[in-house]
Amino acid sequence: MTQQQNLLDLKELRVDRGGVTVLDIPSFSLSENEFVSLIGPNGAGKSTLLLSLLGLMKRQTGSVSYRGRLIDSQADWLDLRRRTAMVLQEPLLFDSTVFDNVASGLKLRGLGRAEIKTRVATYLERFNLTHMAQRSARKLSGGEARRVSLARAFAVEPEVIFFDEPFANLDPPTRQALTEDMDRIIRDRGIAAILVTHDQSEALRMSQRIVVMNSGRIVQQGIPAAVMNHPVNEFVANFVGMETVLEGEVVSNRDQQIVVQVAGRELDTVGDEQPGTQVYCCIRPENVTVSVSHPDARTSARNLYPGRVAEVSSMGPFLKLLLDCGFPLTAYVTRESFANLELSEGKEIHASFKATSVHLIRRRAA
Amino acid sequence: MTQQQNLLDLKELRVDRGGVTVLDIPSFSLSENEFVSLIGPNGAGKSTLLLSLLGLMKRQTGSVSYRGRLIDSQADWLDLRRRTAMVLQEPLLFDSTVFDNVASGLKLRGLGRAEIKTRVATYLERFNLTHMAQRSARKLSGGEARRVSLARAFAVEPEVIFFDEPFANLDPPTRQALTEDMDRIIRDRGIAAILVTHDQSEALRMSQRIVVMNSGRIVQQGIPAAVMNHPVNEFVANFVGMETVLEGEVVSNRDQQIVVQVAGRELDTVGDEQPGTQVYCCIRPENVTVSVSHPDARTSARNLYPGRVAEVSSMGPFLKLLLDCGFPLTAYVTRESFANLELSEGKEIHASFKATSVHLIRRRAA
Amino acid sequence: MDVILEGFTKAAQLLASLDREVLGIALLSLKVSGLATLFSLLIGLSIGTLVALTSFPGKKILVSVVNTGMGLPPVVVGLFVSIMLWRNGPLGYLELLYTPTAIVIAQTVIATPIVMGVTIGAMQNLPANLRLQILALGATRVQLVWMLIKEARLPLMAGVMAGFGGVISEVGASIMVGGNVRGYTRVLTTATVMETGRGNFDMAIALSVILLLFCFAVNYILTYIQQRERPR
Amino acid sequence: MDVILEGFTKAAQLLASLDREVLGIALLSLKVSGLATLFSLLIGLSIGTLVALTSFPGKKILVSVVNTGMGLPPVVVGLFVSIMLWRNGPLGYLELLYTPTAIVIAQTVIATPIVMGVTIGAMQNLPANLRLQILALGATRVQLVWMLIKEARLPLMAGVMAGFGGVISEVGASIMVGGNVRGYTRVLTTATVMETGRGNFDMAIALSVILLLFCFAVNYILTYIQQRERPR
Amino acid sequence: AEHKNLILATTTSTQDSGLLDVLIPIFEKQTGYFVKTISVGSGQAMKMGEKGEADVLLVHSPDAEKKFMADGFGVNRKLVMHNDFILLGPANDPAKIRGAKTAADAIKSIAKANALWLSRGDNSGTHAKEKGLFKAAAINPEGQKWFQQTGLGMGETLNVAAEKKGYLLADRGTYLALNKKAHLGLEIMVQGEPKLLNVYHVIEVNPAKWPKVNNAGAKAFADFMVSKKTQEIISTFGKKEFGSPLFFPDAGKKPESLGL
Ligand SMILES: Nc1ncnc2c1ncn2[C@@H]1O[C@H](COP(=O)(O)OP(=O)(O)OP(=O)(O)O)[C@@H](O)[C@H]1O
Ligand SMILES: Nc1ncnc2c1ncn2[C@@H]1O[C@H](COP(=O)(O)OP(=O)(O)OP(=O)(O)O)[C@@H](O)[C@H]1O
Ligand SMILES: [Mg+2]
Ligand SMILES: [Mg+2]
Repeated sequence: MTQQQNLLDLKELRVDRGGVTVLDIPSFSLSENEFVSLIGPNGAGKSTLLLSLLGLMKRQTGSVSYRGRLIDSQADWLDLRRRTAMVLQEPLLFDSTVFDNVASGLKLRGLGRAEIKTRVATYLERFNLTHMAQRSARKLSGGEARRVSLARAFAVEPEVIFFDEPFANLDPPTRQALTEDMDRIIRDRGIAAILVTHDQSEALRMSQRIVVMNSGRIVQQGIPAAVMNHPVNEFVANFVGMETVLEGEVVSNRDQQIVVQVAGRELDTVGDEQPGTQVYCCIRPENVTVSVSHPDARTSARNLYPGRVAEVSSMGPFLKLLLDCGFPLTAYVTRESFANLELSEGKEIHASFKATSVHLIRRRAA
Repeated sequence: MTQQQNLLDLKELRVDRGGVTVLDIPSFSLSENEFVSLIGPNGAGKSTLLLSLLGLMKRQTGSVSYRGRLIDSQADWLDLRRRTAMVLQEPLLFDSTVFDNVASGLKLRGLGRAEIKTRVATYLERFNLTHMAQRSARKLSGGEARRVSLARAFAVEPEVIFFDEPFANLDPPTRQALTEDMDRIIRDRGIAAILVTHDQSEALRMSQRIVVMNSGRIVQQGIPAAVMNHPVNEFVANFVGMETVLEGEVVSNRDQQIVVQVAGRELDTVGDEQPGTQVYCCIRPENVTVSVSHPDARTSARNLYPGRVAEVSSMGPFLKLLLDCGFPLTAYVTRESFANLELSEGKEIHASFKATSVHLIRRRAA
Repeated sequence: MDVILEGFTKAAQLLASLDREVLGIALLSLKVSGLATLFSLLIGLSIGTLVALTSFPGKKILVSVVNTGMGLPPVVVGLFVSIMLWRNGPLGYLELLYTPTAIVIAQTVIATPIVMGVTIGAMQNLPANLRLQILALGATRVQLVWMLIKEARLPLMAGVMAGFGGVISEVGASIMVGGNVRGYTRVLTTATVMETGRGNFDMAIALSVILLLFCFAVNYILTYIQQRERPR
Repeated sequence: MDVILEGFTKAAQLLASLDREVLGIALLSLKVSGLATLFSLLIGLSIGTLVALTSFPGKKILVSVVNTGMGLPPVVVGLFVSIMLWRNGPLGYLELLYTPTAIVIAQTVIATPIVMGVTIGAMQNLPANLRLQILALGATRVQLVWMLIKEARLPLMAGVMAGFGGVISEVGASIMVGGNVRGYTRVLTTATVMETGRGNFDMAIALSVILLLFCFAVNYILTYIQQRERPR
Repeated sequence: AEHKNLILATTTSTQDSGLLDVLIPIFEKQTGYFVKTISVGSGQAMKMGEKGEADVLLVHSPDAEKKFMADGFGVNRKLVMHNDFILLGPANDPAKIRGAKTAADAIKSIAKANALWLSRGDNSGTHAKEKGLFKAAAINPEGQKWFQQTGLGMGETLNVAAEKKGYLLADRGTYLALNKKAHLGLEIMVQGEPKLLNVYHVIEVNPAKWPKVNNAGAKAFADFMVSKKTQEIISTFGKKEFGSPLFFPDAGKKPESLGL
């Protein structure tokens, strides 16, 4: 990645608060069209980082460039903020109607009345808020307020969008519908985005890159597969959990029976993805069955790969096996099974998992 | 359940707001020691219900009794509020230090300085806030604020506790640790609780009863297994997802290899639970493998039950089988598998799933 | 007590008969105090918001000074402004003393710290991140101030009314810099004082009833406008 | 301009020499206005909070009336209170006219609407659910009011200062009900007016400088206490 | 206590001159009364007397006083002292009245020249006197452009006149006091005419009308004011500061003897 490709560049950021350095980030950048997820424990500095990117935090040092141009005046910041949108951690609605709230960013940009009206209508509709347009924003339920704050951000149709835990307080169906809808908008418009989230499946589902923060620093970043499968240290390993994430490409789709090519092998799964789609295949370790001989019985476990045990480690009440089947695969087995099957490092095995155990996540070419 | 057993009784509640009935609940009650989860879409009236139970909402009709005594004066409400604690949906901290915030409930109850000090210290410790005791509550990160609001509620050591989405904004490890810690406190002290949550696994994990709300009404309530396995209507079915939840009792635990007795059969799983513990066994349909003959190969799928297909229905890209193995079990299979295995309603099959696929949830006798 | 009753009767009479002189006095009061409030709003709201939002050394002292300014005795303001405007004073060449303009100046000086002090308090009480949210929405500085003012409109309304109430009811400065010249700089309060001095208590009460009615009307209109903007 | 300079010099002299009479006048001002502010606080904060928290028909009108009360001209208040306290008035038997108590009463009447109006505004601007959270924590009505006041302390402080500033600097009511009796009811403002009438502008300025110093000191102490309670 | 408090309603001029600051402590010491001096306009002072809200009056508005007595509100009106009014004007004297024989003549010239006249218009003793002078000059100034009413006290009206360069009637004491500090730029145009005398009377409020009135105290104060010692103090008051006394004691004299 050369400098020119970057949409947003942050350099040498340091933020001190109450005598403590709460953020220390030598460099961070966001590319055109990129979707980045920011994860990390409470107090890691995620919100502070987002705010810093729009110059909303007093900082000790640090510079931001947008499309290669250094932001160095109030006017530049204003320009940047007008091309972007941010959903803060609390909804922070204005004390007026839902309509006015969604319109606020547009009004600030001096749009005409008629245009504001149609735009707001569009986004109210999209966030299922039309019926409460004239309600006071102070009288909404938690989830409704959240939706208004999202609609307010999208209504300005930004080039980049920053979300700070936008889906907290949303019920699962709404959350599902909204993430899909937003994902579509973001892809369609070619919006770049940074999402702060505590939900890893959300991070995986939506992002091309995951950034893990801790104590004000970036401890690891990379494509989801890299972060999930190869945590750089104990902290990240414990924090991200241990799903296997495989990169692949859909090669066929017959009646939603999908075949994905992963490292030269084929994986059976189900889904809507069309051939040619780049995807992640996620497989939970507890769903991988290990057999020492080729299982003869016809089972519904459609994926069966010969391989060998690469590594064994203890994981609470059971054991964690790192399998090498041409691609890495993690499996949990009980100690009893481990003994019965006479497993050990280097042992040849067959790993199987059901097609329905594979979660597909679309990904864009990085 | 006779009237006397109920800790809290709500009758004929109706709440109107802005000319709309937002809550209409003929009756609702909470028993001694009971943990109830309240789930439902945004705007269902969950927060309003919680607030109504403490007389914090203007209502059209409705009465509350505590331990069989009707609350009918300001003094009664005050007394009730002093025996209970509530964590509202927003943290709503006071503009002073973290210490003062956690102490606030105790100060309101007129406790002595020394006692306040030790109690607050205990709960700061418990919620991992000790190091920020003297920080201004206005300067906390989202998750930190959330923890302070929880500590503030627990510090009063209530008889009943109401939580409104208390874990939003918490990172997964903290969330995990806190739920476990809180669960312990609640069990140890015999506290009754109502939890509003959008996280079903949380609801399952913690509660003895699940109440599903929609549009201001209670649409279903019952033990988690009943709600999860037998949704009363389309709405609940779509809302709760479809995990199989089985009631059982741990009969042995050897080195964390657990055997649970479910409807006369034995299930192998892993965990810490001691024999005699009442548990739920949760099995995701995608983790159940269906075979038409007895699988001969030695696999790590330790649970194998003969049974038959009771019902087949379509479920997006795959098919949903309701199996009867002496206990109900749901499985997803691809259409291809379904054809290959020549499955049909009534067909004899073997259902298998791994010991690590069974999630155990402790439950108290109802 | 009879005096009070007489006063009300008189007020009703004056209002009913649309007494030209009283009407002129009342309108002048409204105009002068309205203008002064407007100027104090422009100064007080903008500077107050700025002070509330920025942090700088000496802020605490500045806030104390502003709050102290709320206690500026009108007489003192009148005295200072007089001295400035005296023919031989630094601004004497403007020939403003004993004109309505002079009253507006003095009243602006009185009302500004009130509006500013209340503004600072109200702004500091808004959620800290609200400012960031507004900026993130792409607000310019001016728009930021405007939106924050809208958010804090309830306490600010009270502040504006305190300012307006303070100046329309004050008498010390109006007398000193205005001179209570009949038909020119006589406002409701100076007329009230004069009538009191003449021993015409009923007339004094009548004038103050009219003053209060004015205040109430202004207030009610402001409240109404504000409530209309805001959904129930 | 010289006059102003002379005034400051005189003020310094008076303060330095601890002039007994001036000291007495200043202390009386402080005592009277302090008491009046205290009473207005008790009334204004509690009733204001109550009005802000409850909803009832006519609330909008009541709020307008309170806000109008901010524009109560001190002269008018003085007149009304005088009429009440007149020997032959309804409260004449109390024999309070021309006593410091009478000034306290009149000033309380002046300051109460200011404190109440600002309180209503500040309370209505707090997050709506904060009240519920406090009640849920087991607060009695009184504790609720107290906690809300603590939360809204920044705008309330400004309101209190506006009230205190309003009464310590007002002159119309103090003269009418106090009578400016030397050594008994003469306060800083009435003394200032008197000295102005006597043409002793330097003395008048000196007195007002002292008045402002007082205001500033009171204010600074309040700000300091408030800031100390509150962590940075 | 009921009988120890004495309410004295008086005009601002006596208070502002500082005379009462000298006399009252002496009276209080002598009699043990606590005097509450309420200095207001003559109109208000008289009104307070009418309503029984004052015990004793010290005022200078002879015509109004006569009516007050005639209506039975007061008893024992006693002449105390006088000073005088002067007709002031700007140094350039646009109406050319300097040296006019009588105030009435001067007023005629002012009216003819349409030169600005400032009137207190506050029903004070000074205002009453001014009205008398206009009447004598047979001029009705009401509504005239050159005639402006301030409705203010003497000091303030002097200030206004100085700024606006107008003519006005003022009492000598206030003029001297103000001119010393502020250099008003106003000069004495007409003075010394008997008509311009400013006469102060002390009046006890009629206890028959208002039983709550402290008549004993009022009597004592009236007696004190006309006592020899007090009259002596009056005759010397202000000599040191202004070079001439501000008031001339008249106790026991007949009003006619002053040429009224
Ligand atoms: N004035 C201050 N003094 C000390 N620490 C501060 C101050 N202000 C903020 N902090 C700390 O800065 C850290 C970073 O806060 P930030 O809000 O960025 O965290 P976050 O990663 O968004 O956490 P969360 O997931 O809880 O929202 C927090 O630990 C916070 O307590
Ligand atoms: N003044 C009002 N006018 C109309 N509807 C109102 C008013 N106040 C509240 N409501 C509605 O009452 C419903 C119940 O709100 P409540 O906060 O109890 O929902 P909830 O179940 O807690 O939702 P969430 O999961 O989003 O927190 C919401 O739809 C809300 O919009
Ligand atoms: Mg955060
Ligand atoms: Mg809610």
